[in-house]
Amino acid sequence: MSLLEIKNISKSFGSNKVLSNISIFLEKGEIHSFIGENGAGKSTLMKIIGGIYQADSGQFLINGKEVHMQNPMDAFREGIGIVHQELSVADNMTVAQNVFVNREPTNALGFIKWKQLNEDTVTEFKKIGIDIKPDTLVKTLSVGMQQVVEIVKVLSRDVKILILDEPTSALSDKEISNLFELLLKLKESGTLVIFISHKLKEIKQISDRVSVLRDGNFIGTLEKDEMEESTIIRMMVGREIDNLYPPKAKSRDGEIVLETRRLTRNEKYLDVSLKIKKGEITGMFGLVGSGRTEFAYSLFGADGVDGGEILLNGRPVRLKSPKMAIRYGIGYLSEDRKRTGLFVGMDVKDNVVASSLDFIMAKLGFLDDKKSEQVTEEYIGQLEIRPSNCSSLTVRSLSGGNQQKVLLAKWLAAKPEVLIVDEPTRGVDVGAKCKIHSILRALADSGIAIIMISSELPEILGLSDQVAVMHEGRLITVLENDGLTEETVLAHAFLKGGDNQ
Amino acid sequence: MQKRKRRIPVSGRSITLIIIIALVFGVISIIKGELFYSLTNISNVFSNLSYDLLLACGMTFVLILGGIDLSVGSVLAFVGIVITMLLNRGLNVALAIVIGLAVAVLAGAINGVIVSKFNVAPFVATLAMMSSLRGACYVLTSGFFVVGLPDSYVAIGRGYTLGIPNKIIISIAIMIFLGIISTRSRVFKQMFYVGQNANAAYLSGISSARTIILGYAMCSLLAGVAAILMTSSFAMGQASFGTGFEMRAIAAAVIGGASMNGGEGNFVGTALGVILVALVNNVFIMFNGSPNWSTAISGIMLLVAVAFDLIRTRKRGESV
Amino acid sequence: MKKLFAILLALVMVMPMAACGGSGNGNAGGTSNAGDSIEEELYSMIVFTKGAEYFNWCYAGMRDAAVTIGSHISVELQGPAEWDASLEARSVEQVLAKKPNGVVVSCADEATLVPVINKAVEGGTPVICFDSDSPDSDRLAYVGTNNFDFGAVAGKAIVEAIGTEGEVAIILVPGAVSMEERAQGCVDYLAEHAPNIKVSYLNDEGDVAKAEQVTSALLQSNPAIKAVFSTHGYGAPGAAAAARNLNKTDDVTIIGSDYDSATIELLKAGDVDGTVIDDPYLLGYQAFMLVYAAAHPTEVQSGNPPFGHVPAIIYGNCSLLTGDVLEDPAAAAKYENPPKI
Amino acid sequence: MKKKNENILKVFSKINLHYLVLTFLIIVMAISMSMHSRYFLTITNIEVMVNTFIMEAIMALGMTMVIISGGTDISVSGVLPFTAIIFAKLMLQNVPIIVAMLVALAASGVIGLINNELRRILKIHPMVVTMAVQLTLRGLNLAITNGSVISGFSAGFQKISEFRLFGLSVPILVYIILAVVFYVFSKNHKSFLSVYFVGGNKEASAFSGMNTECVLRWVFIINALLAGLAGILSTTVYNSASYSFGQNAEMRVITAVAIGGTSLTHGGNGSIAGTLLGTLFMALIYNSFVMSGISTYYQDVFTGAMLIIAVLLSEGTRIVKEKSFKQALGDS
Repeated sequence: MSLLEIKNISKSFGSNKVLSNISIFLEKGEIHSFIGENGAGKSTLMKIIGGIYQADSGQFLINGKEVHMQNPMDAFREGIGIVHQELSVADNMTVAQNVFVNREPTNALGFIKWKQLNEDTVTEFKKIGIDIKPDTLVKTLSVGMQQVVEIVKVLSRDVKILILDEPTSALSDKEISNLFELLLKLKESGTLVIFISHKLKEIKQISDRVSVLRDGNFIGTLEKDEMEESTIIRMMVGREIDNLYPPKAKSRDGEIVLETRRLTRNEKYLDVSLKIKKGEITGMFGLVGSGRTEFAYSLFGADGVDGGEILLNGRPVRLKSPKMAIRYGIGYLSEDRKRTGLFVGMDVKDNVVASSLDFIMAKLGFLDDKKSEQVTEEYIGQLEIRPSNCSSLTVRSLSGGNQQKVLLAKWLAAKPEVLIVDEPTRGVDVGAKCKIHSILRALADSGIAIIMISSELPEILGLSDQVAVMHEGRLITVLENDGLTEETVLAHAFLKGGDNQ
Repeated sequence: MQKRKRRIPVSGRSITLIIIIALVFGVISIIKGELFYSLTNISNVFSNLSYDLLLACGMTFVLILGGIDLSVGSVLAFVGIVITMLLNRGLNVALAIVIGLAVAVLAGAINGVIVSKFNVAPFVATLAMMSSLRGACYVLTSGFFVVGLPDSYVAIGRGYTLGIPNKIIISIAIMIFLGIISTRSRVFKQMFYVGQNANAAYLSGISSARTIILGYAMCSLLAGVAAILMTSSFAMGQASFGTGFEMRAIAAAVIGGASMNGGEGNFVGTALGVILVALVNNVFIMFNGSPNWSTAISGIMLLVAVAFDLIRTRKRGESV
Repeated sequence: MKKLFAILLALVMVMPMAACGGSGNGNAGGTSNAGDSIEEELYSMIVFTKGAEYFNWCYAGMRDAAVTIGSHISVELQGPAEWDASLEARSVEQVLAKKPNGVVVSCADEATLVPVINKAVEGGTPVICFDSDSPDSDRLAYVGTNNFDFGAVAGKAIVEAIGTEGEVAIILVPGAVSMEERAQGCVDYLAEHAPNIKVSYLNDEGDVAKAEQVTSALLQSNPAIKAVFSTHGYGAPGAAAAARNLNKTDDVTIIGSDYDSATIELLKAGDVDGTVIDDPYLLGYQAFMLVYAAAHPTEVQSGNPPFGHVPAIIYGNCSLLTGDVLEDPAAAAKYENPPKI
Repeated sequence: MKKKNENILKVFSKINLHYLVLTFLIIVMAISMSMHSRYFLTITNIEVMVNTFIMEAIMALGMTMVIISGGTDISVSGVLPFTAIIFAKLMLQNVPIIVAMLVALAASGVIGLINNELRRILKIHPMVVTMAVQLTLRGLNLAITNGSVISGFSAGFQKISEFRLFGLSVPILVYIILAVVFYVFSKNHKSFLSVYFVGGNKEASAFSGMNTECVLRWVFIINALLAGLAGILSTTVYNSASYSFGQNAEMRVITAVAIGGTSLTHGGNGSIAGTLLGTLFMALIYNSFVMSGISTYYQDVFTGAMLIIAVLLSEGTRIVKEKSFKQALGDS
């Protein structure tokens, strides 16, 4: 008898059906992955299991007996813990308060026992080999650490069923490997771990079985031995995708567009000297906190510079604001599309033209509506943004992949010479991922210099012509990508990086 | 049909309002007959609205930016007093007006700077401006009316052009101006971006600070214009002018479809909101409602109006 | 950064404190020859809706009366800007903490200030009510206008203007006792002398623009309205504007209250047909004299110490001020140059 | 790691800095006032000073809670007179005082509930909702009293206003108790912690199995209850109840809270301790102006300036942070 049995679960929001008759058996002590394109219904399914949404029909059986979960509290009682895709920590509170939110150790009168609270927190973190000050304010932690807090928060309840919805998207490889060790431990102790990720590699590495969803339907479950990337992808997208990555740049002798000389931002990065060539994609690999995003911010004028200089086409430039950077032909596709990328409440057209308003001006500060209309339609076509008539739909109503495309369109519309893309495919399904990769390559071929920041090594290797490795605020090395292997890059990242400490 | 949607800035809300207003008009005309047909009456209703209209439109700017401006009432009073005092000292009318408007813009800009640069809650920032300026009014006048204004100035508010009260002409002119802005202007567009997501706006090369300051300045500027209309048509400046107007303005704008969370709002809606509120008050008086209740009415009005949002928000809630 | 803030703050704090040097205390300006030996005395006037022109006149009267006594007397005007009885009670309390030699107060409502007035009198600080009374309190005396008579004057004016037929609108702020009494007085007079006249009420929240809105709304919806009586100063200008918009200036008789400069201008322009006035200046003057007397008891034998044979309740009379009176510059002078405060 | 520690220090220093400067200012003011007026430091004046701001002080406690939870409540200035009137009317019906109080309080609690439900159902910013409720209530108060003041209670009732314990009047005693309770709870109690959570990240709190709506409901109810309490106390103090009570009280209250360093921009930031200071500061300002005899016309100007400066101060460290956009994002 399986620990968790999902029986014909269906769910629809208003008119559109997100889940139809999902039925899966999940066993005690296994790590079971779910994979599927964005909008395939993974997260919805998890939210239903977690008691945040209620299914329209169908039932859950835990150890064979049916359970009804009206709210997260019920789910917790059933021993179900869920780590959400979007951060759900309160950053105005301390780590300890977050970990034990709503179940703080209190005395009879509901007054909190701070000492115990903090001690418990420390021990919880010890379990995954991290020591942390329990009274640290969460807002002062890196995104990665915040994610860890989130995970610890769930783990600290003794959960029978642990759901992780893309827990690794913000984590550094080190944190990921810690997490995986932990998951294996939990598995040993008989916990059912449900794991959701877009990274096939991770899934193969960690899971015993993987179930694939497509457009709200259950496609099938694969055992460990039958997990072939190609198979999984076929099941996900319903078609073959041969050759995940587009070909490299034809030539590597484009002239240098952007150059930094000993660029320094105190406490962020130090002495970064880098040459960016026309027509090339420069992959920038580094862990979260390695200073890569901060470096990008400086290049984009969103953050200051304390030392060194930036040369654009040979001429030194002072970039005081993104506005200025855009004028100079620099674009930055930010890593967090919801918070710093898109205007989710406004329609696609408005989002596409957001950073190129200056280009679509008629006269006297008036906008040329027709033109912005054209521009939008053009990119909707070029990037295959779905639905294709979306130019006046709110971005909120699009799927994650399409939102990311809109974000990309925003920057294409700005006609940059240099385009910095930060985690361009985070939380994007395979189909969209390929599309974005080929677009980036196409852009490069059209003569744009692209800097791609990513913590997905395969992506870096697959796409970029030269790889810049950053570690703890230093540019360790820049490698020409001729058949680079993950090992070499990692070696640089850690071994060399290690020396600098 | 997308085209139409873009060309005319009429939201679904506006249509609801038009219907309601039409109904009210109809009912009154049936019950009371002729009244609302006579031109003088209509024009008169509108000329009485001009102050509220201007303030509410100004407020719309700020609400779109995701802010709020409690200081409009005080700005109105203060500008009015500055202008009238200058005129009283025999200053040239045009010059006095220019100075007055400059003061208004300055006040707004200060609000904007405090909000954008120093990241202070708009409520607090403008609350401070509100009490400071109101205090300043009394400091300047110690409560006395400022009178003895030149006829040329008084004519602005009292006079007629082609048989239409100047107040209306000016308000309509401004409304047209705002209409154009709201369809085409880049800066206005940028206000929506900032109101929606300030960080994303910044990273899209929109200087949020400048936009916000501009928005608040616009808001105060319109309050300044209202001050001119008011002081000139009453031929006096007074420290208590515009008390409590800010709430009326916010109410009208919200009724018109502006959202307190920013990124939403349009002038057509706001104008309709103003008209609706005034209309209800008129009806109330028309049927000799007890004056004791008239305050309560506006409150209930606002509640009923925001209740319209229920449907819209429900819609939105689904597309998570 | 932080230092800067601290310094900034300190400055802002200290400046006005430094400026305190009795700037507000309308020190009774006279030459100081009288007051070297005599100790300073402070008398406070406390009002609601501080800043209303009417009370400025009262204060002017008090101040000038103080001058006649000598330069050792200083007076001050205190009170909330809001029409809030509880706030006024608070400012009375605060003033008492300064141990003034006497207090004159116009009460926002007759009940709320009773405790604090009684407390003051117990504590030996004489209290005189003016303009708006608090009869149940231990206040020593009251100087004011009978608001019913005040209203009656308006009623009389209206009947003279429109005869005994037609409808009348009365502008007031509900809850303002003095206004409601004035309205009542007017209604009573009409009921007696012109029973056919129908009366309706308007609430203008004490705001000119609002007054314009409500009046014009009424004038439109009800053409039978022949006259408008505003029970407070701001109503008349609003009503006048409304009439002007509707070109009804000549058909509608507008009677205002008090003689603030705006109303005076409208009187001269003929937009307002008359305004009922009492004499706030005199009220203030008498109130001060009474409170001073109370603070300096005399040997005069009377049934009414310490006021000698001055009655403890004085009603000033009220009259109708019309445009033609103002044509005489001598008469106009007083109204056209309000006292500076 | 080093960077983190610095940030933590920053945050702590921010809190301390704000309170320190505030205390410093209060002292500066007190000293300069006592030098200016010999009556300033008298027992009477201090009692008066407290009395004159006591109602706002009581409401400020609740308002702090509301603002921390990420909302605002404009309606208090309507609730105060509303409750006072109900209470007074009941007293005139010779209803036993306890019953009258409970009924009146219940009424105010209901208003709080209404506020919250409207906010929840209409999904409208609490400010607009409470603004509407305030207008409605003020109108209602006018209508049910016809604008006339309610008074003439039994002699026994008047005793309440004369009651003293250790020379402290009833409102002050009530306030002291409330202040202590709020302070302790805000520091150490689960319930208040959840208010901070909801203000900080509503969704997260919900995911953590917290019933956020329930929390908010109680926040609004408690706030309304305090306003109601203030109304009842006003009635006892002034022996009367009038629709005119509590005009613009919400502005004075919010000002006090904001000066106390509770942020209206970012829910979940602020503290009762700050509000206590802010309240004291405001009381001091109001008193100082009457004491010093400066025309109270300057008072509004001054309060406005102080408000801005205080808030700038509490946001001060943020301004520094603003320079680095990364952290600016963290704040928003």
